[in-house]
Amino acid sequence: MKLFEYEAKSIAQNLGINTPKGAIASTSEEARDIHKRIGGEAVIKAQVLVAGRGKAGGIKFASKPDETRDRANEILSMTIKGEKVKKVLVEQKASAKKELFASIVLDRANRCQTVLASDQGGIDIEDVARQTPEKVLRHRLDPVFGMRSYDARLIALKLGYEGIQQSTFSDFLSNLYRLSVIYDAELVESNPVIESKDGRFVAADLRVIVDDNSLFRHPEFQERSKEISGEVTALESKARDNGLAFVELDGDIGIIGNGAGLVMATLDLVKQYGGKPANFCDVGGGANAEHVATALQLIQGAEKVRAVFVNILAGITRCDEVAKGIVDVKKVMGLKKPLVIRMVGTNQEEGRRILKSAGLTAMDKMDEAARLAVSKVGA
Amino acid sequence: MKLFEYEAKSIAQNLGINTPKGAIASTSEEARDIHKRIGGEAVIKAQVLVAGRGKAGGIKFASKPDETRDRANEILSMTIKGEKVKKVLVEQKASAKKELFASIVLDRANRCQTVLASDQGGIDIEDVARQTPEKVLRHRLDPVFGMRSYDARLIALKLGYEGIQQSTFSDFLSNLYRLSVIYDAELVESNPVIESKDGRFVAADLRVIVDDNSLFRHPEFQERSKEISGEVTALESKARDNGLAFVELDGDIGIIGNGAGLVMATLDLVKQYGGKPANFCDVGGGANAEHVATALQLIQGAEKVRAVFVNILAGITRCDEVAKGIVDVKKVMGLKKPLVIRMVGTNQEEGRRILKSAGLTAMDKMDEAARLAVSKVGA
Amino acid sequence: MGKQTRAIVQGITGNQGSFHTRLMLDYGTKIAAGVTPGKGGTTSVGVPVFDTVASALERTDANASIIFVPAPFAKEAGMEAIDAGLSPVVIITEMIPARDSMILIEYARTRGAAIIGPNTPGIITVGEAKLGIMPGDVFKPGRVGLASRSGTLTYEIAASLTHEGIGQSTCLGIGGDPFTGLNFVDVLKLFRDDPGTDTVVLIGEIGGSAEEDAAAYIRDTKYPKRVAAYVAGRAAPPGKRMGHAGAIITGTEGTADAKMKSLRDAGVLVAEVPSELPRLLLQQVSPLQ
Amino acid sequence: MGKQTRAIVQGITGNQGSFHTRLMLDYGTKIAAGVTPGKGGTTSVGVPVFDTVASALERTDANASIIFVPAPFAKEAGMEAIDAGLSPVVIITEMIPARDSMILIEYARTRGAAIIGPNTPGIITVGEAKLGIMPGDVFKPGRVGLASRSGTLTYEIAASLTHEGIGQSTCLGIGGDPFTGLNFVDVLKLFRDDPGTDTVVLIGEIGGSAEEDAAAYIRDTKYPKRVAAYVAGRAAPPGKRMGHAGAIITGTEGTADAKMKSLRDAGVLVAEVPSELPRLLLQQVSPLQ
Repeated sequence: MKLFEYEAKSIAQNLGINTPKGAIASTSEEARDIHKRIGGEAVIKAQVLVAGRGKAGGIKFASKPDETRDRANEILSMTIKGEKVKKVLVEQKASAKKELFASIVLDRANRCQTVLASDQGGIDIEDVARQTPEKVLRHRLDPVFGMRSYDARLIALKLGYEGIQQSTFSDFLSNLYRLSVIYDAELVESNPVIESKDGRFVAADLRVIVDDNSLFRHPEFQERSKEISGEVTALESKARDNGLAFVELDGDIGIIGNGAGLVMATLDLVKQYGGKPANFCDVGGGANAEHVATALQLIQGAEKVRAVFVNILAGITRCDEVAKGIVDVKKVMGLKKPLVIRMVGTNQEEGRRILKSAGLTAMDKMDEAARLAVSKVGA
Repeated sequence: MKLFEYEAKSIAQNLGINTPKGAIASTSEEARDIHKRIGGEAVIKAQVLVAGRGKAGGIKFASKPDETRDRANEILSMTIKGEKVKKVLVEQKASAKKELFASIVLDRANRCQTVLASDQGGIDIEDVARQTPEKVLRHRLDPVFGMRSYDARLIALKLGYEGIQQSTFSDFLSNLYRLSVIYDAELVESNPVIESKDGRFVAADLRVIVDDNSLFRHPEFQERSKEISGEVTALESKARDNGLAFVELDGDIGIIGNGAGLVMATLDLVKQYGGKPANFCDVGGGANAEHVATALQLIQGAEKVRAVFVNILAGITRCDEVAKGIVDVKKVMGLKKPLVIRMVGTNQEEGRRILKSAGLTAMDKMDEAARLAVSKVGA
Repeated sequence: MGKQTRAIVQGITGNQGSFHTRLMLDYGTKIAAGVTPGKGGTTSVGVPVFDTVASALERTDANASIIFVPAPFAKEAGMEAIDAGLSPVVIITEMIPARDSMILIEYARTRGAAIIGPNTPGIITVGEAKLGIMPGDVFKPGRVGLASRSGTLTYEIAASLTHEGIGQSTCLGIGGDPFTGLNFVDVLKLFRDDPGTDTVVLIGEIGGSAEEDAAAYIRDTKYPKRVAAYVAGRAAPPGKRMGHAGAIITGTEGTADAKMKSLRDAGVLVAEVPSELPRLLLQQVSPLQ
Repeated sequence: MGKQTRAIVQGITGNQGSFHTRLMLDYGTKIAAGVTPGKGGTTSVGVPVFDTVASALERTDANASIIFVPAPFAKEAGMEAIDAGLSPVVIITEMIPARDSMILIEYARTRGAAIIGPNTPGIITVGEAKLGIMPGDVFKPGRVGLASRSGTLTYEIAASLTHEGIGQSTCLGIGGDPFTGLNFVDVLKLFRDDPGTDTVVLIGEIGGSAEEDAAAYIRDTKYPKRVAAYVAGRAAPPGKRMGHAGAIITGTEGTADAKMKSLRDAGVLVAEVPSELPRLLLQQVSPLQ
């Protein structure tokens, strides 16, 4: 679950991490008042969960409160990559002696957390990593003992810090690490970290992604994860509420399958044969009729969908349940889009009998079924 | 640092550990009011840090509030093993289905924490351990990962608990363990743990000893450790405030030395030659003149001391500093008791010169010096 | 893993636990005991149930574990199995917090235990025993070792191999999570030393670098057995989790195309679609290198 | 430990650290570098100072560490030395919380590093090198290995041996705390395999069971070298800490008398007073067993 910048910063402040002076505003008037209160030059930042708000014009500067009101007004009327801007963060623009980059990520290959840090902050760190990999320092953390003060200090040292600044920056890193532990963050990233002229380190921007699987031990986020849908489309949100693993795509062939790998392979096949998948939808292992029916209803209900391809390899899942789900939809609301079914495995005969009784048939091979589904949209 | 029972229970309650209904009283009237409030039969317990209050009459029962007042009055006028009773804990007497014993100790031999548990609670567990060692279950905890739920559950199982009671008791143990971690306790012991008729586990008594070396990270105890002197004698308290490792003993030969092992050996030698040490006093490594002077002043000032034996093997410590300290005391307040000095090692010549200038001499061998010191008290 | 395996089922009394214990027994797997806290003394699917792994091992003899307990308890269940000396420990449970898996995997590593999963369909020694939730009937004994990051896709591919007459030795899921106990490199090492395996099939997917690491290992060690692979997720957009916690392209890292290229460059036979795998194996009978 | 030892001094810029670094250098010890956070780039007693152990090792070559840092930072200092592959790690610092020592000792154990201490005077290979705070001049080269739970008492006894013409091979303090990295059994094992040591002297004290464990080890393994011992604290009352955190009789456990009896029963020559030790060794020239 991605946190909004202002949420991440609020958490960070409580852990003793410096952030720029500022506050969150839902209206342009609030934004103006905040600027009045904090003084100096202000930066107004769209609070969205999608990446790339800067390029999209979601970050603006203003030297006077009235100007801040106008800029906030502009940003609050924006939609960035499909996400409506509802709030802006108004902050004092920090004067930087230096801009750095610091993040703590899950390091899959090494099965630990790894710190990435660079003194080339404020710009796209992936570009830096690609063009000048030696500018991005990587430091692995012990999976059990985490970041010790000497880990943090060594990173600070390699970024060129000595004496008191070495301690100050390593304390800053240690606090980012504590944040990652306390909030089960799969990513904590500050870009830029600003070294101010008086030697403080300030998280001018802060991204935090909380591990979805840890939400059971973070009751403070459970409600929030349902409320805020900026990260997902309306259809995704609805599907996920119904227990489906669902990702909306921009094609026209709706896909339903069981098992993440199988569904991914189904998308690949459809694409291979020239089709465009409208979604990824995994009904999961052991899905029952109701599950399948919900998925089918949702997908055939989407306007852009012009055909639906159901691909089931039944193991724990049973073909008869899948068939029942499909037939239920047919009976209750009718099949609104051309439907191709591939269904093999557990209780295959019973499943096919149920389909047949409703005038439907299932195919054996996913390749052939995929080809047929693509042909339904005339590709 | 030993906690008083009521302090330990207050901490425990915050961690979700059941303790009997009750409160702390400094006067007999308060004790009566508490009994009124909690109802039932009451137990009135002297709050002292010394062991053995039960046998000394520091625990009494009462069925009516007025009776509680009288019993509290009696206990509040007691001195148990030299410790004045200042407070009593008034608690509802719990009705027990069963009494158990549970403790978490530092296991020096195995370099970990170990749980000791028994279903023979409420009595002297050392007696149980001696007479029926099989009745005391020992379960080692991983030094890094501590008590996992399966550790606690296995202990509960071995104590004969099944189903829901197994979970309830293992939760109780887990909370005791959490207490030991949060408060750096070298001992957490509940004896008895009462299993009530409705199946709850209640810490009817609770002893907690906090690791003195951890006090720097427990600011809540730092003041307390200075305030409460119940555990130490007035002389000990004074000596420790002056940075001396000091233990008062019941003999008449005051001992000053450098290094815990050397001082212990000095006591042993004095005893070997028929003398009785009045104290253990380690001025520590690198002690300066002032340190030595303080120790000598304190010890010769104690009424029971009839001779003082200073035993210094100078390594980091310097003989000249030691000599200066002794000579200072002689000059300022005079030497009030016969003094035997053994002093060898770093700057030995300079030290002896300083002593000689004040009419004092030092011996070479600790055996001979010990024998001489013993002869000074006519033993 | 095989006839000598005697497993403990942790979480045996749950729906999944009891259902799959029955199927594992049906397949011929030896199940020594089940463990469910608080249910000691009962039986489930005819298997005696204990409160803890340690107490189970006082009464029975086991050397492996399969875990079905809910995600919040999975880390400790894994530690419990490792403390008892069981290996492999197969963790079927999905949605375990990444931090828990990370710590558990380190715990296993430092204690010399093998973890398969989490979020795995398990492992099957075809025709002998299975510790997992895969349907036994899609497999047939043979000489292809198969390792996968996904469940159903594994069955799909195993079924297609079986259909073409290509049998399997051992098939296992390494797990769909970001952190897994065994990765492809570990599995390649195991298959290298397995006299029953001639060919290794890897079924990868987007996210992470398990496939790239496998490719580097194959290239650097001049891997002595034939390797074929399929990587799912060419149609997946970046930044989106495709069902598995681990199936996500972050930035420009972890794309299917990059993985396929790495594998091809290492001499691996890479299928464009799942159904191409058996064809590749039938065309290329002898080891590549 | 010896001529091949090249040590890092952690906490070199403190009073104790710089003072004893000078004395160690004077004794002939090779000190590769010092480490004090924030003081990198300076020198102390002529030794180059670095901010971290890792950065010190990029520029110098060392294989051991001695730690003088304050108690609150000692656990991490120890881990830092261990992570850098240094062993032994001698921890002079006293008053470290028991929990910190417990975790650090486990950390060392699982990573194969040896910790001497905490709260130890250190270790000296007589005539060659010392990593510690003991006065070098009380020792003289010879064939007695000495291990102790205390500092000054060690010097006292070493001096009395030296005075009687009995030289020492290696002398070390295992530390006065409840948890120590090496215990007497570990030290007995090291001395058993040391061709330069004929006789082992153990200097114990009240508290814990290190002496009883040593006695059991000597008895059970029919220890091949002569062992003598002194145990301090016969005059100590129960329940009181005698200076050292570890020197406390709890209940009826850890008394000097019980320890002396255990050792005697195992065939160890036990002295009643420190000065008896050299006499015992002079009387009993040949190994006991």
